[in-house]
Amino acid sequence: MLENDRNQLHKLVEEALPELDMMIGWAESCDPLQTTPVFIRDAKSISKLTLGPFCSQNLAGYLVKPPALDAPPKPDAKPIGICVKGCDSRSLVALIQEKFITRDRVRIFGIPCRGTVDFRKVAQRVPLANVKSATMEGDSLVIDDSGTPLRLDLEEVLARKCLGCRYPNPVIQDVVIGQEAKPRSSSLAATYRDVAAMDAKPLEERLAFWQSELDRCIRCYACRNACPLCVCQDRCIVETREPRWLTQRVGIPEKFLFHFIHAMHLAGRCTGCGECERVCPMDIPVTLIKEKLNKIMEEMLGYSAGLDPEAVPPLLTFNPGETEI
Amino acid sequence: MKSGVNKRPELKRGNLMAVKIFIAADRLDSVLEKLATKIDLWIPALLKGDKSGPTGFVPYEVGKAPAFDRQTTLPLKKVLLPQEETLLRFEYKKDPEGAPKTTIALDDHREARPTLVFGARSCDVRALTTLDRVFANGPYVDPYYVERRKNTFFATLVCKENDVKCFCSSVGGGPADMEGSHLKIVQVDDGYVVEALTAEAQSLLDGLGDAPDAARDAKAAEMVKEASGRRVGDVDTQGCAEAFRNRFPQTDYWVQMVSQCLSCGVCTYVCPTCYCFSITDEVENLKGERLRSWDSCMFYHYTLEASGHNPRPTKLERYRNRVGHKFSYIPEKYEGLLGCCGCGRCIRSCPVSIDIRQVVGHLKENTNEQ
Amino acid sequence: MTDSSPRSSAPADETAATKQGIKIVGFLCNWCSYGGADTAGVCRFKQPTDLRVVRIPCTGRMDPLFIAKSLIYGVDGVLVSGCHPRDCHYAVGNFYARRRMEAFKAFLPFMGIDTQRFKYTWVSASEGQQWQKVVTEFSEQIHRLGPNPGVRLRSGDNSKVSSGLR
Amino acid sequence: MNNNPYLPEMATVQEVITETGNIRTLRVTLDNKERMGQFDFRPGQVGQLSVFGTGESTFVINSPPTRKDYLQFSVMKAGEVTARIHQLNTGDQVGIRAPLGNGFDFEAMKGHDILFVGGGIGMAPLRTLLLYMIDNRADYGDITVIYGARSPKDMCYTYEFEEWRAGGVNLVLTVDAEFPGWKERVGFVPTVLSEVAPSPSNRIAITCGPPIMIKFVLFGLKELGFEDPQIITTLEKRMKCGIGICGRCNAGSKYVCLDGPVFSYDQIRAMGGEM
Repeated sequence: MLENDRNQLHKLVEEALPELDMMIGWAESCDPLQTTPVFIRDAKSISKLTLGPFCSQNLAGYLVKPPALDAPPKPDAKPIGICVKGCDSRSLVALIQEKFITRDRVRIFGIPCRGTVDFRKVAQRVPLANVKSATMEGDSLVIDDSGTPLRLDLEEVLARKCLGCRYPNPVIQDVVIGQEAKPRSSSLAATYRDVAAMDAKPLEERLAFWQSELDRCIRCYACRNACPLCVCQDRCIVETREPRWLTQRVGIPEKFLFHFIHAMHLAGRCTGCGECERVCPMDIPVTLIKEKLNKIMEEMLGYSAGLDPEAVPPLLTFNPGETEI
Repeated sequence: MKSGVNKRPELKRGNLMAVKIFIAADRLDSVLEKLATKIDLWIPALLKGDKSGPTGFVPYEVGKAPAFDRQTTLPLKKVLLPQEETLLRFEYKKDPEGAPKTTIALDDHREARPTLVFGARSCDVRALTTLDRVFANGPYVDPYYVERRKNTFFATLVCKENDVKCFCSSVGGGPADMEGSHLKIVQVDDGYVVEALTAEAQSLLDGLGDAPDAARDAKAAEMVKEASGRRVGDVDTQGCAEAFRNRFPQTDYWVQMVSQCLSCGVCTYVCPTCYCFSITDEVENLKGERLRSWDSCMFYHYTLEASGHNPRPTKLERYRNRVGHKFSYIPEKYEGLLGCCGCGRCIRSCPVSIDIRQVVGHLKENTNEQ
Repeated sequence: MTDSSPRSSAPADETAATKQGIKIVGFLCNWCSYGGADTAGVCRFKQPTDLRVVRIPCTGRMDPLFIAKSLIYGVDGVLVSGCHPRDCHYAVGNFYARRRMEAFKAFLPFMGIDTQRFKYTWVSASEGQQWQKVVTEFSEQIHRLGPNPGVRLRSGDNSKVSSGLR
Repeated sequence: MNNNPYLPEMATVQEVITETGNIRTLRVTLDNKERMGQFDFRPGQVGQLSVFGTGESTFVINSPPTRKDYLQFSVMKAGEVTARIHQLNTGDQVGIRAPLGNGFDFEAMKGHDILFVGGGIGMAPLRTLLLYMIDNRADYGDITVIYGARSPKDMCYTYEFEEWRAGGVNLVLTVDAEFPGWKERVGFVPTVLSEVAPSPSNRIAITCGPPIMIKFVLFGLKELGFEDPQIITTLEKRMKCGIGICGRCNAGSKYVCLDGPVFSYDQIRAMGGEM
């Protein structure tokens, strides 16, 4: 099935490429469990494009963080083709909402998603050093660790964000590749299960949890840079010298404040794509922080980010009538 | 390429009898506990919960289990170059005469305690040859680093298994490379054979155990032999300094190589040879500290000048500089020594799977092929 | 000043509180609450002394991160006060603020910070009495909670806390 | 210097001169009198000026080594540290790490004609060498200085111009546009350079100023027939340690703090493009 989808993608991209400035997709990397983003400008590179559960990166960010030299697009520039999974498409909608990109600038190749693999969960089953190759066979992930293939149920090694996924199918797209995927969740309760579990703990335990998790943060800012909606980029206040919000100290308060800044700046904008958590080299559940804010937005203001290109993010607007929010 | 490697300051390698001990796996904890009474002890350990979590070097505490099974997520450079370090303390003092004038008192005292890192990897220790060049062998000597360096000893594991991202042999090292190490640790079936490589290290082993029996000794020797013969990685780094200079102006090459880059600092923070730092003042009321902290050449603000001008404004220049620093600038300055130890951490931790081996490997290729 | 002041009825607490050195930061809108606090002062209403006032042009300027930073670094309480809804000098600033602060208030405890250390309220320039009430009550609340430990790590061991995540 | 190259020596501000709206000149002396007496440096070498609590920044010592009553630094307000330096008064203490960097090769310049081309604050690094040459006037041939600023109000060291002229310097001054009472030239520095047209034969040109000016001055000098090794400039980069360790001020394998800030144009060409 995956093979068919890949062929379909190659065919569609081949047809579209002459009308595109470039095509952004995924290609295989030196890591069998992770792809690498690829930027295709000529037909002979189309075969590099791949699909499947290892395509974890959210490519939408590259539309506002240029893939190389900072060149503002010319007014007559051709559209950019981009592959998006369900969650990635919501980031794209949010970027359109905030006018970072116009709808006609992108040709969206929608990929219904059955979930992406979290290599850390694979690592719990087999040392990553031993993983020679990984392939999908039906619902199983088959890992070749030097001769004795190991079968893992895909569900067991999915990224945390996928477990409560309500939108596996792109919410905005020009073409769709393959069969529609079934949502894993249809309720707030299922989507925000981890948040609820955290909320159920006593305050002191929550503090202790975040102290111990954030203590590992090395402030490499991968979470920020991988976030498609962290659009301030080089002007981010966690690094500016004036104003100076953060010191260079490695203490817990700095780390807390950094993650507060990241989370608050995404409040009502975060689409829960999970990139921040995926890229964290220290395995900090960074997305969980944003999930809580997303839950607040849904419950308090009835808003889920990245669904309606016309909507205004809730903290960028107001309603005089709401007295008891 | 190896011409300058033996010139590291102050680390003598006297003539010594081969002092070896055997530590049974179940005695490791008590041996570490004993070692910790002699010297400040650091071990590689899990930083989070289960066995697959991120790892790093931490000060030993009783009961803390070392994680010897794989390379640590974070390198050991922080033992010698902490992420945050006080260079000096200052205090504004009011003039006792009552004048509005204040005077400033400076204090740069520091202490380097004897330290042992037990369970380093050869790539990690090899990385220090780069740091030594920069901090100890330049026109200016960095006293903070050098004092710590002289007092730090390394017990290095002979690497049993490498993964697909390791390439230590390509940059002059190898799985059994003991350059710069004081003790050699070989993991055998039921424990560890530890051998002193320097005179100072011998005394550390006193009273920690008996010599290994012949079978274990032979097994250890066999493992070392196997590791020494293993060639890890196949990147051709010959002539990379010149190849880089030729590639430098070819924007297309760099666009192709770094398009995916997110410009985050992961690769630099997990890199054992990345040493670039920032200096900032932190002040509270009348007292403060001048701090040195890790910085990253991948950040926009790293080179941003007060005027607003930035000589490396995009990720292209920044990534190119990182590659150049390791494979061209350092070799040019320091007798051909590469500024990369081949540990593969930057590849392993990169969120978008950028592979520095590819970037370096393609430096020499004909431009037309790109 | 007079015996009717709520705090003078509990002198023992006051001594303890002074020893604790409680610090409360108040972010007050220039057009109303700042004036309200002034009115309270002019009228000589007795007020607790732990409040440090930061004047802001409008609660619309109130970045929730000001509150976050204060509480993270160990300020004991943060009080934000602005114009009543529909009375904003800039027409709508406090409508924006209300949403942001409500969301922030709901978020704080998730990170392990006691939401009782933060309060926002509306006090106009003429409501000196109301200001006295608000600030006294909030101060009492903070004194009951005691000093804010901030977020500094107390134990060095990180491996003991389980994430509970799947 | 002491054995810790990061530890500044304490110094005291003796005088503050307001040069222009955003440039101030500080004259400082080291608190250790003996050290001050022995202090030696080459023109063009730099110092790291510390305001404790704000940070350090690099400035050229623009007084010449032939006049050592004080060390002079001219500071344009641009960022955090420079803003704080502008608040300093006579009697305030600062930290200094100096001398650092390479300086001008004034020995090699002996017997040559000299051309200085400076713009705005860019006159500061030229001043140290200019005064050194005036103090050793016999060692050098013709000395021509072309100094330009946006307006007469943006010109530094105006109070010294007479002394420079008296020292045998052909001083050509220019401002970008007409200004009431201005009697010298009007026009951009590169234009004035081609008007003055000093002969390149046996002459060394030293230029410093805003990047856009340098770009066109280089162009003008090449027009006049100057060869790359005859053209010398000083580079500027963001610096921290000042001693070639912290890694940020490199252009290619050269560190501006350690191998510079003075480079000849052929050296700069060899360093690649990251300027």
